[in-house]
Amino acid sequence: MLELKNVSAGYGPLQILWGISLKVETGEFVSMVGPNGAGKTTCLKSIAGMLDVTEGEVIFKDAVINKMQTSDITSLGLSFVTEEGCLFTGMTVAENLDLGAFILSDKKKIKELQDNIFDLFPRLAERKKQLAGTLSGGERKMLSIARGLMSNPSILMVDEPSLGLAPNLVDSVFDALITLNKKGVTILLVEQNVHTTLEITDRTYVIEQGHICLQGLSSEMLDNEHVKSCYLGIV
Amino acid sequence: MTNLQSILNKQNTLSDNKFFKLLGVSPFGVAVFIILALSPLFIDDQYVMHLLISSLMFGALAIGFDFTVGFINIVNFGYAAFMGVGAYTSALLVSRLDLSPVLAMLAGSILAAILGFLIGLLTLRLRGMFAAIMAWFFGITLMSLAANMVDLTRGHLGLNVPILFPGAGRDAYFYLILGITAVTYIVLRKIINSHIGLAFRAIGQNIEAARSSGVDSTKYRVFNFTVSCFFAGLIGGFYAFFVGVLTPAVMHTRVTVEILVLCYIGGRGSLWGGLLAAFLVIPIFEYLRPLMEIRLIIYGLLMILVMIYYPGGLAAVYAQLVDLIRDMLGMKSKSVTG
Amino acid sequence: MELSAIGDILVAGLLRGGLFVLMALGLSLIFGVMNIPNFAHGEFYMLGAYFAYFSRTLLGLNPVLCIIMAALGGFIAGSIIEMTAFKALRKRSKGNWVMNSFLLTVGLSILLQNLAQATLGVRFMGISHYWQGSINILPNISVSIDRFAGFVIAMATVALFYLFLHKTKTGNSIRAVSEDEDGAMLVGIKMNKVHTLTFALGALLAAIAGAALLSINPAYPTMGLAPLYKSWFVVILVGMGNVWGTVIGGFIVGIVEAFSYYNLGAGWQDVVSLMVIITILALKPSGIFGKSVRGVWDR
Amino acid sequence: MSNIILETKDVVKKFGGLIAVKNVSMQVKEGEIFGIIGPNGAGKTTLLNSVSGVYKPEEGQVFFKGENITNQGAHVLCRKGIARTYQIVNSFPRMTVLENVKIGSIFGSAIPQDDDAKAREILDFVGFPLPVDTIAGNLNTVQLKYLELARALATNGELLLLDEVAAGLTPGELTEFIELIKRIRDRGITVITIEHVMKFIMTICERIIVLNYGEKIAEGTPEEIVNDKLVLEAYLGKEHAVEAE
Repeated sequence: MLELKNVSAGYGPLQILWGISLKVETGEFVSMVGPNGAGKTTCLKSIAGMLDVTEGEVIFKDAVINKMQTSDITSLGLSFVTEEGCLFTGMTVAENLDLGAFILSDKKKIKELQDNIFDLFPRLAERKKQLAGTLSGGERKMLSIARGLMSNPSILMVDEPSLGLAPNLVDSVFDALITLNKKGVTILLVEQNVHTTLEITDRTYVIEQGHICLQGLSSEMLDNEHVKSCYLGIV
Repeated sequence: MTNLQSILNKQNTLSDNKFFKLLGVSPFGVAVFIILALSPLFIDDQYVMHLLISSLMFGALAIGFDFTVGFINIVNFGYAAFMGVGAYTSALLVSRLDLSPVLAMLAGSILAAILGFLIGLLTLRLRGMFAAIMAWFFGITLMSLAANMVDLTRGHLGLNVPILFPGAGRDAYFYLILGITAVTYIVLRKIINSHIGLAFRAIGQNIEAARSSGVDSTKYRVFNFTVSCFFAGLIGGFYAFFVGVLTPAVMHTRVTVEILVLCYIGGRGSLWGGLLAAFLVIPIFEYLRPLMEIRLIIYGLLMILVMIYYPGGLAAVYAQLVDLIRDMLGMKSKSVTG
Repeated sequence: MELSAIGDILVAGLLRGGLFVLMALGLSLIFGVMNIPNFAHGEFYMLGAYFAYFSRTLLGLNPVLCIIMAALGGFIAGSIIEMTAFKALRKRSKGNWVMNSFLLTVGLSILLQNLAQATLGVRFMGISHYWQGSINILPNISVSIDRFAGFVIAMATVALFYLFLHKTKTGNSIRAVSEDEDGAMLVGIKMNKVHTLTFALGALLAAIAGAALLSINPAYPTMGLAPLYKSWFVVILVGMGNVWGTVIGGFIVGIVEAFSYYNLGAGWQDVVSLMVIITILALKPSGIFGKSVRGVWDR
Repeated sequence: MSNIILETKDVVKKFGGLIAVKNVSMQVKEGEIFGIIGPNGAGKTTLLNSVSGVYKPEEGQVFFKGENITNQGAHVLCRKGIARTYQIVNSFPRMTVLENVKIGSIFGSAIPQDDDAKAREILDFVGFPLPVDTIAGNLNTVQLKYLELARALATNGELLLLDEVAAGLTPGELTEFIELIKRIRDRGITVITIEHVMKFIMTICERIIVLNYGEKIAEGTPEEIVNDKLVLEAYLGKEHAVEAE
C-alpha cells in the first residue's frame, strides 16, 4: 500500500534521511524505532508531504505522492497523527473531530465514524464540548488519533503516541491502536518505547542516523543486541 | 576586458587607501560627490537645480530611514513626523526667537533625537511589526499636535518660514543640502562600519543569537532610533527653509511611505541605495507632476513588484552585477551583500 | 460633566465603535490566519464606500442592496488581489514573511488610493442620507436613522460573521488554519483556498464598514487612513484572533474617542488615544485580553 | 575536589500550567564535560535556557562561580563567561563567517577583542572548512554548527552550553565533533551538553544527569547511568527495565 524507494529528505541544507526504503502492506501493523534524532519523524513528515523529498519516491496506492501537497495526500486516504498532535486547541473536541472529516461529505458516514471513535475512546464522548486546549495530555493524544481516523483513512501514521504520557495512559493508547489494527486499519507507528512497540507490531524497521539499519519481524527483534545498543550506546 | 579588470583592481586598492577608509566613502562615491558639487557651474536651469535639491533631500531622508530598517530591521513608520519636528522647531526658533538658522536646525535635530530616544524606549518590548505600528501611532500623534497647536504652528494654515539665503539663488540651498547629505552619509556609514554597526546587524538578523553573544539589544536599538531621528530632524530643518511654508502634511504617513519606497527600491541595508533611487525616481516623478496620481500609481506598483520579485532592490542588482563581472574576469568574489 | 452629556458620549462612542469593530475584525482575521499585517485595509473601506455610492446614485438601488453590492465588490477585489499579489509573494518569499507582506500591502495601499484618485478624482462623493429622519434611542437622545442603521448593520454583520466562523464547515476550516496550519493541512484543508477566502472576507468586512457610513462619511480616495489607524489601535489593544475581545475593544476605542472629542475638541483624540495605549501596554504588555496574543510580543 | 563552576538550586520553570523544569539541582565542576539527557520534552533545553538567562526561572537559584546570577539577562551572562549554542542553529545569515565570530569576540567577551586575528584563530581552532568571507546564509547546517561553536568560543567564556550539537550529524562528523569538544575542554573550558545521540554523550561526558518530565531522575558517570533502572525505564519502557534486572 505504501512504499518508500530510496528516499532522502531533510530541513533545508540539513539532510536527515539518506536513502530510506520501506514497505507497508495492507492490514499490516508496522513500526519504526530508533534513537532520538535518527530521522523517524522526518520520515513520516516526508511521506505526508510536509517536507520536500530531495531524492527517491514515495508511492501510495500506486501513485507517486512525493510532489503532492499535504492536503491532497490526506484526501487520498493517508492520515498522519503528529507527535505534537497539531490540534486546534481553541476549538472544541467535537469541532476537532468534524474537521478531521473535512474531506468527507457524506453526513451518515461521518456520524458512523464518530460513533466508532466514541466507542474506542469513551472519554472523548464525555468531553465533546470541551476545548481541545483544556484536555489532559492523554486525552489530547486520543483526540489527535481520533481526528486522524475521522477521515476514514486507508493508512494511519502515528508519531510517538506514548510521548509525555503516564504509563497507564500509554497502555490505553496502545490498546486502541491494536484494536484499530484488528479492525483492519493499516498502521505505521513511530515509537521510542521500544519494548511495547515490538510486542504489539508485526514488522519493525530500526532507523539510525537517517539509515535503515535493521528490519524484520518484531518478535525476532525483541532480543536483538543491536536494538539495545542503538538506544543506550552500550556496545 | 583586462582594462575593466585593472579598473576594478584600482578601485579596490584605492578603497584600501587610508583617506577613503577614514572617510568611509568609496572613491567612486567621492567622485560622484565632486561631480555633484561642480554641477551648479554647468547648470543654469533653476528647475533642474530644484530637482537636484529635492533628490538630495529625499535621498538623505532615505539614508537615515535605511539606517533603522536596513540594519535593525524595524520600520520607523513615524519617520516623517520626526522630520516634521525638526522642521517646525527650527522654523519657530528662527521666526519667533530670531535664533540663527544653524543653531535652530541643530536644536530641531536634537529635539527630534530626544523624541527618537523616547520611541526607541517605547517600542523596546515590541517585535518588528508592532514596533512599526507603535512608531506610526507616535508619528500620527505628533502630526495631530502640530495641527492642533494652532497658536504655535498655525495648524493647517501653514507656517511661513523666513528665507534662509535672501537674494541668493538655488545654488546656496544646493550646497547646503549637499553638505547635509554628505555629512549624514559619512556619519551613518562610519557608525555602520564600526562595532556598533555590527551590533545593529546582529540585532536585525537574529535578536536571540545577538543577545546570547553579548549584544545589549536595548542599548543599540534606542541608540539607532536616536541617531536616525536626529538626522531626520536635521533634514527637516533644511526642508522648512527650502520650502518656505510648513503644514502638518509634511508629517503625514504618506511622506514616510514615499521615503520607505525609495529606500526599498534602492535596497535596504545599503545606505546609498535610497539616495540612488531618489536620483532616479524623483526627477521622473517631478516630470510627471501634472499627472500626480499616475506617478503614485507607478510608485505603488513599483513597490509591489520590488517586494515580490526583487526584495533586494537596486543594491542587490549592483552586487550581482559586480559579482557577474568578477566572475567573467575570473576574479575572486568579494561582495558580501549576498 | 452632566449626566446627559455622558449619555451622549456613550451613545456616540458606541455608534462609532461599531465601525471600528468591523474594521478591526477584518484586520485581525487577515493577520491571524495569513500573518499579513494589512496596511491596505483602509483602501477596502474606501472601495466599499465607492461601491455603495455608485450603487445608490447610478443604479438607484435601495440602501440594503447598496451595502450588499459593496460587500460583494470588496469580496471580489480582495480575492483578486490575494490571488495575484500575495500568492506570488508566498511562492517567492524566503523568511521574513510578516515584514515583506506588510510592505507589499503598503504598495497596495498607494496603488489603490491613487487608482481611485486617477479615475474618480479627489472630490467627496457622498449621499445626503440612506434613510431620512432620526429616532430616539433613549428618552432624550436622538440619533439619525442612518447612524443607527449603520450600527445595526455593523452588529448584524459581526453576528453573521461569528456564526459563519463557528457554524459552517468553511468557517471552521478558516479557524483551523489560524489555530494550527499543519493540523489544517493534515485534515485535508486546502491552504490556497482558505487564504484567498480569508483575505476576501477581511476586505468584505472593511467594505461593509465603508458602505454603511456613506451618508456620514462621503467617499474620497484617502478616506481609509483614519479607520485603518483606529482598527490597528483596537487590535493592539485587545490582541489577535478574539472576536468578542475585538468587539469590546472597538467600543472602548469609540468611547475614548468620543470622550476626548467632547472634552478636548477635534484633533486631540490621537493624543489621548496614544496616551491610553502607552498606559495599557506599560501595565499589560500583551493587550487587555492578554494571553491570546501568540508570537506577537518579544520575551 | 575541584571547584564548582555552576550550580543550580531547586530551579523551577513553568509555562502556563505546565511545569517544564521541576526543582532541578545540579553542580558542575570546573573543567569537566557534563551531560544532560532525557526523552523528548523532558525539560533539558528549558533548563539550559534558565541557566543562560533566556528564561527567568520562577523558583530556585543559579550560581556561576559562586555568584547568584538568577534573573540576569542573556547578554550580561555572556560577558560574565557563559557561552552557548542553540538546538536550531542560530547565525547572522547576511554576515560573513568572520563577522559572525567577531560579534562574539567584540560583544560577548568581558574585554572586547576587536581584531580579525582572534576570530581567525578561533575559526582555525574549530577547523572551519571554508573561507572566512563566506556568507553565513550559504552554509550548510554542519558548517553552521561549527560557526556557532566558534562564535560561542570567541566570547572567551569559561562555561560552554551546547544544545544538541550532534543532532543530524553523520558518524564521521560525529567523531570529529567529539574530538573538537575534547579539545575545547583541554583549553580549560567547562562544557555542559544536552544530547540525544547516546554514542556522543556516553563517550564524551564525565558526569551525566537524566531528566524525565522535568525532574532529575538520575546522576552519575556514564556507566552508572546505563545501568540505572529508572533511566532504562524512561528510555525503553517499564517491562524492558524489569527484564534487564
